Amino acid sequence: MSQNDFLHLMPLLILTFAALLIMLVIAAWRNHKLIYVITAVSFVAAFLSLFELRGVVSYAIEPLLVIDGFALFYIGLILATALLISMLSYAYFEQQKEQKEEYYILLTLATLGACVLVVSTHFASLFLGLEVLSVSLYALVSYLRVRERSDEAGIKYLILAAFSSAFLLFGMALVYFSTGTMTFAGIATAMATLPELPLLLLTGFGMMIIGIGFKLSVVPFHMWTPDVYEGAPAPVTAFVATVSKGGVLGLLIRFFMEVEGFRYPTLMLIFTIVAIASMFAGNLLALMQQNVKRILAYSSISHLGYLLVAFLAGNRIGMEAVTFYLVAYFITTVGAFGTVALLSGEARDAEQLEDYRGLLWRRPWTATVFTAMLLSLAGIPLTAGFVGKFYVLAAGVNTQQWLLVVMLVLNSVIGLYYYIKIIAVMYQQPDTEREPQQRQRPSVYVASVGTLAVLAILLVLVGVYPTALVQLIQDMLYNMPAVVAR
Amino acid sequence: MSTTVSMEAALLLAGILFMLGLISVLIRRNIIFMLISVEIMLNATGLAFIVAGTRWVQPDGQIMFIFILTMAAAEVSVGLALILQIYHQLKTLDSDAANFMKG
Amino acid sequence: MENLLWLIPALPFLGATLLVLFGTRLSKTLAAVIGVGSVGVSALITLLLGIGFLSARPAFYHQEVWQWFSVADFNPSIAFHLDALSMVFIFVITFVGFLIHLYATAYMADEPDFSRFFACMNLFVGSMLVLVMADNLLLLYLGWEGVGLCSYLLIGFWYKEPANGYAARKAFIITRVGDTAMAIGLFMLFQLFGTLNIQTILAEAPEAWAVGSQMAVIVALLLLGGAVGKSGQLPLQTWLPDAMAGPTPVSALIHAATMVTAGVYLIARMYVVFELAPVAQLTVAIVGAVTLLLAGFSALTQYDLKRVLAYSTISQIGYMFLALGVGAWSAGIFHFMIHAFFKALLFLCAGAIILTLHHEQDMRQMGGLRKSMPVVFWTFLIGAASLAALPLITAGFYSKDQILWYTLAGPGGNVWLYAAGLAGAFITSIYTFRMVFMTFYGESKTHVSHPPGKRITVPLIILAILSVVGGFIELPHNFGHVVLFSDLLAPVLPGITAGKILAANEWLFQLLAALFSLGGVFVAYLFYLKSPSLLRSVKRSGTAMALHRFWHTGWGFDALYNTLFVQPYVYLSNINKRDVIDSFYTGLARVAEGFHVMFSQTQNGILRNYVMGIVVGAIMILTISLLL
Amino acid sequence: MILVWLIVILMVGGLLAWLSKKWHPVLPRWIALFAVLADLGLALYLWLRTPAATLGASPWLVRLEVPWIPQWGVNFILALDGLSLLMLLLSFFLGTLAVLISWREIRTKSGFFHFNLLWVLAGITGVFLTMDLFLFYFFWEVMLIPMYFLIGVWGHANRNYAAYKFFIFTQASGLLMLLAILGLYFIHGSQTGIYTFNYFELLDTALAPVAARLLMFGFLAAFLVKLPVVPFHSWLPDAHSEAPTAGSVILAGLLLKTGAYGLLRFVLPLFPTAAVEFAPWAMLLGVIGIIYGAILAFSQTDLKRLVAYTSVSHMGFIILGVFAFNEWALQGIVMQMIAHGLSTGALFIIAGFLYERLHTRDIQLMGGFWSKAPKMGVIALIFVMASLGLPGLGNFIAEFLTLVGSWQANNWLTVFATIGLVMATVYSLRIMQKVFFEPAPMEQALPDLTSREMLIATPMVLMILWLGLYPQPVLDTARPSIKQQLQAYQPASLEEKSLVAVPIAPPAVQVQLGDTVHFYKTRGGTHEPK
Repeated sequence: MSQNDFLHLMPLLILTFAALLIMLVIAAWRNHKLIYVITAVSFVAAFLSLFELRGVVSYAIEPLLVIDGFALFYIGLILATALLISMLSYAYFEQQKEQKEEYYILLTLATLGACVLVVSTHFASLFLGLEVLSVSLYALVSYLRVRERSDEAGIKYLILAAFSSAFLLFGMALVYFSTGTMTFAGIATAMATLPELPLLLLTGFGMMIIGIGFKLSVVPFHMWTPDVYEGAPAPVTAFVATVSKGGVLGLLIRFFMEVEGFRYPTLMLIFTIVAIASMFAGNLLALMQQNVKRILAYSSISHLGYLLVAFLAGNRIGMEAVTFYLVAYFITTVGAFGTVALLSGEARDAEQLEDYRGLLWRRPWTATVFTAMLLSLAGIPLTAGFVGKFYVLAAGVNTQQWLLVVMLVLNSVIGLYYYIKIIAVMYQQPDTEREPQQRQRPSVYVASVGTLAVLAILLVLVGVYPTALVQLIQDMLYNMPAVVAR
Repeated sequence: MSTTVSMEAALLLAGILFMLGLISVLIRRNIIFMLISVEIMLNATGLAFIVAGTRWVQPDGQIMFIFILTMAAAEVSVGLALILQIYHQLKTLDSDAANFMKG
Repeated sequence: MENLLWLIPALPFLGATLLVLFGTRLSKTLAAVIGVGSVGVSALITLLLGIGFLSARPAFYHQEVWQWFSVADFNPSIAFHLDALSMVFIFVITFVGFLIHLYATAYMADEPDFSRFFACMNLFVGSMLVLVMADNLLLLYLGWEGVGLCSYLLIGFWYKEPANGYAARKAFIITRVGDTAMAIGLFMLFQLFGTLNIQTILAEAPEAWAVGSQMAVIVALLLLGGAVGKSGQLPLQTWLPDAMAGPTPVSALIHAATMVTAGVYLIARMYVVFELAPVAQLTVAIVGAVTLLLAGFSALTQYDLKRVLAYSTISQIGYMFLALGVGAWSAGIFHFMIHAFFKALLFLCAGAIILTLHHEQDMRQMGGLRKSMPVVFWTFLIGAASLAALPLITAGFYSKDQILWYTLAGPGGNVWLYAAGLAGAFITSIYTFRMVFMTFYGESKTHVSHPPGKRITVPLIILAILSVVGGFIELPHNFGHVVLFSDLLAPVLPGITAGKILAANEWLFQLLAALFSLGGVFVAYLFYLKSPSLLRSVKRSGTAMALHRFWHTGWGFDALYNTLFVQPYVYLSNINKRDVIDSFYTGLARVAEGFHVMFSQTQNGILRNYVMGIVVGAIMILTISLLL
Repeated sequence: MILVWLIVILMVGGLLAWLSKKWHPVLPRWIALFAVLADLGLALYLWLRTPAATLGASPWLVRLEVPWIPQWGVNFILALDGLSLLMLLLSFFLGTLAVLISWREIRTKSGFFHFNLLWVLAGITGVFLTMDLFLFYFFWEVMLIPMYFLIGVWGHANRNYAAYKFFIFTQASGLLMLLAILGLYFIHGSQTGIYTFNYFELLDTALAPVAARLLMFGFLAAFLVKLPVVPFHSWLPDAHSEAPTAGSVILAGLLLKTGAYGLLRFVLPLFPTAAVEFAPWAMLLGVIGIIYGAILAFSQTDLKRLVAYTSVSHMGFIILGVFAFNEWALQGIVMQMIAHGLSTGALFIIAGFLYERLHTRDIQLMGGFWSKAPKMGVIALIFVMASLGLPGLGNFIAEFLTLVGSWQANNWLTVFATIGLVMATVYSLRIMQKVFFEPAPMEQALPDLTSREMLIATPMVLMILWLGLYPQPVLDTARPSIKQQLQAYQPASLEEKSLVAVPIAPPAVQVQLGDTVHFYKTRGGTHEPK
């Protein structure tokens, strides 16, 4: 490996070293704040190192990885999210009795895995990234061992994830078997030569879709989502909902772009069905749900459905839409779970709808931020969610996928109901008077409230003046050869 | 003397293994057995990779197999740890018992 | 001179505004001064204008106050047009109005809502004046609706009594039905002529339409719809008897003298349209004839003094319609004027009686008032004579005779209409004198409080004089042949000539008419004074009683409309109170919830089911990818 | 720039009002009042500065155009013509009243209340001003959220249900409009290569008949629900009756008008041919609305609900008129928007006064208030009469013009619409009868209007009288923009447009347009005697 390679892999390397460093430090001296600072710094450093790589068109590290604009953008997104989540986690775990420090190792590693996913161009790297992500997630989900729900969530996630990745692997094996290569480019060329896809190859793709679908928690591979979301600690839930999905989605896009999967009606059909099913199942499941974390889980299912609508557009505007929507979705989701984390206590997370009754009256600012997040999820103007949904619709209309578009509209109407339900609860007159707010230590306070403030500002900023973001995304995507091609 | 096995047959074997694992995941209630069955499935995929590798006369298949083994090991370790916890709390290994979260 | 035009309606409006704004704070005297004064002054101005008009004899006075609005060459303005026809009307309105206002100051003296009463009365006078002076139909419509509003407010003046409120609503709604027809007529007129200016329409209509052209007929009938609504003619007459719920001066002014004759004015005003549509004009005549008979019979059976008068009003307006229907335009208007005098007089007398008998209206409780209140008796008698058209001495005779004559001899006339009119005259005198005898003769049954004061008697006397001498300005040409009135109207409304053959022996028919009315008086005398036993014997027979009941309820129109329109509407409205359409949307919500329940079954938290879920998905995907 | 101020003042005012609650509970009210008054002043200034005569040439008084999201061809365009100006005047007038009504009524969270109030107004202002479809949709949605809060937080007993309903109905329809907007955007883009949401450029998009129809229905969905037209009305009675008085006033007075405005501004000029095809059905819907609303209004016992159904009935006239395609009807509609805004607003205000005093909206429990509260009685009488279309009051001009116009287009429907006037009489008089005339079942104290309340009521009375007796200034202001909207319906321009369409549009379009010229002549505004 040349020095140049190291330079281009800087973000990933930083994360790796950070993980090791944290381990060593813990061995020497347990201190939550210190560990947290190290993590945060390393995330920031990794993020900054991206700026060194600005303007890289496409730097391949044969055969496993490639660094291009697309990769940079997604890594940046993932790192930023991870950073915010780590800040939330700090505030969240301050009040837990559990050993806090190892958490950050796992967080860093999981982030690393997600980053690897979006740069990988080879099944091996894909597999490694995915597993690094998953295995550390198992531990993260069940991190609060004393909570039995946490363990239950962990075991469910573990079994199901392993099960699905078995499918993914078998699919890869089949693809490999029938094409004789495991690099995306190779597969693409192999497929280009074929008039139509052989059965084995199709089966292979089908099985891979299962593995990917599980990570994206789309119907019918969604069933783990609510339980894991509910069981995991709020920040981890945020992580599962954002980073892991983001990484996998990035991979999916790259892969499809490389092999031009959009040419194959079979795959398109599968994804269409999956998308519609996800929208409906997600929204309808959330409709009467009383548990906020589960509501958000279900809503995330439907949001992945929306994302697939844009994804299915399969052209540049589609990819832009997906990316943009992903950003909006990240901001919103992290914000929402951040609020949950902020309100959570030592015993249990604030997940019951009742915990939010009259919140506006008790904690106006928190309630306002949460409202903004929910409205963004519902796709109401002045929030990022609106622009995202608009973008997705535009992509859909542009390629005249009327069925999908209409379904999307229908679903976002259904979705309204449960988002408003939460808001309505928050705005009801409180039965209890303003509870005495326990004064948090400033560092914790900054970590949690600061994060939420940043998210809220971003939310509105993107919602009102999306120009900058759109510009950035377009620039980044132009650097991706596959996209420029079409 | 050596008898050559056709690639398809070998792949079929892998497939059958995979199915076995799959089915036993479905029918088992004991979490440990479920874990083991998943491992079987993973190994089946490993086999499939090796078959594919030998078909194209490449080392990649075996490499993947090694990766899978490592990953499986990691998974099992985490898994067993979790199972211990569950057992502490539920005093049983019945996976169906672990359904606090539903709806 | 012309420039004063706007003052005539403006003053009453001003009065109304003042009374509304400061009503609660004004003393009764002051309120009375404003209320009566405003009408009085506009009466003076009317007089001034009238003198000028009669001396100079211009075609008309016209004054545009301001342009109301102007949209795409539709530009009606607030402008007044005063010609002979409207002159007659504003005379009646302002002078009779003034007298009634004066009377009301005494009649309503001990009402708490004194100022509200006069506010409404002024508002009414104003709107009525606008109605008759409007130079375009839209402005006329404004006055038209305005008087409707005032009539509503005044009928329901004693609002504490729900019945009054319902009577008021009934009046407003039923007249509104007519107005709707009229409004549609206006739309058509506008579409055809591109304007609603009355004179323009009258000028252009003959070019636009051949005689009897379908359009003309439709328009004429629609206008007639409006007219019957306001004037309480068939089939929209049912509101007028109930309208007696209002204070008596209101009945006198609005429901006898002025508002109810607005229909007559409208038809006379638009006579060109009706002449172009003979069918419609005949309809007018028939409506008039039928109405005057039906109302007459009903009047026979009423006991409430005011209801008798109400029915008689309906029937007298029937005469006017009859006249208009046969093209005896000026005769119709003449009868309107005379009728305004004597009917106002009768109502005011009735009011005086009711007041002195502590709001007793039932004639069976009256009697023998001849001695206790002589002034009222004599004036009432004059009014009654005029209503019953006793020959030679009364104005009513001349006006009604003229109508009867033209219904037979006029171009549009025929025997049937004449017969109806004659029968009507007979009935009229019967119920009129039935009223007189029951009220003033026989032994008194109710204690009489203080006799009425000056402010009550003076108007009575003036009106009494008018309802005698009023007739002498228009005498048939076989004796006297005074044609002041028809001359006055000649420039506005076409004259009418009787068929030559009949003209020779006109006196014969006059004699006939006289005999009929006198006969009526005699019958009334027979039944109600000479030998009441006769009446009782008649009443014993079942058929008579049934007929009596039938007539008493105004030929059962109320019941009919109730079952035909009111009940269904209320029913319809009540069954759908919760709005069926809404249930559709709530249904959708239910469906969604159903799905929610269904789906949430799958999330049962058991690991193996989740695995199964994945497997199912796998099978689905693989089948798709293998089959397609 | 002044246009931006109109919006900014409200938004900033809202934020200030919200924050100022901390310092003093009365501050929000004053801030809100000043903000709205400032806007009212600006709007009046704009109105008086440009005498109607000068509006002749181009209807646009002020225009502002700033790029916003250039990548999508989204511009921040604000433009003001007579129509918008009138709507703005109405908005700020009613807005001022809304603040005044809430002076005593709203006690909890007054800061947040006024924030919402002002932001609703801001959204509405934006809707009336913007000429960029993206921005239009943006504001269209922006006005909903605060409205939702107004209902949901300060409403009556059943407020949550009402708020949900309102929100979901409007959102659903709005999204359909968004689809239509996008469709138009891409069609125009593919034709001209210019991808833009600019209204003025989208105006000359040549659409194939089918596309035109679909897109029009997309727009109609939003506007018909907002108006509302039966059968999409069922959100309205709940929302109106549950909202606090100020909320009801703004709902009835302004939000419904945005629907009418949308019809005038977008549906008419964008889809002439499709609109002409759809006209008879639309008018039918209007008539059904008039009659259905009237019938339901009659049986209601909840005063606010009753008034709400009367709005349904009155809005029927608007759609009836819009699809008559002639100046009388459109002028009538503009008048209707304003007059109805005032009269219904006033009725809601009176309902509010009664509720403040009696804590009930059930007219069964009211009665005989004429003697107790004569002032209130007179004012109520005036507005009841206005709502039944008594000449001399604004609504009469509106309804008469509308009907005159629609008569040119369709006789029979107009007849039925006119019958609606009788029904209007029936329900209107029922209000007077139940509330003010016949004696109450139980005796309750009812103080007459206070000076503050008179301050609210008097201007409305004056306005409605003014509109009824001398509406010319309003009509003059609206005329140029109405002519603008109608241009597509002058046969000439139809042909000319089709010529423009020749190179880019499929031949079907020209034929279609050609047909509709005759189609239009036979059924449209020409008024030779039939």
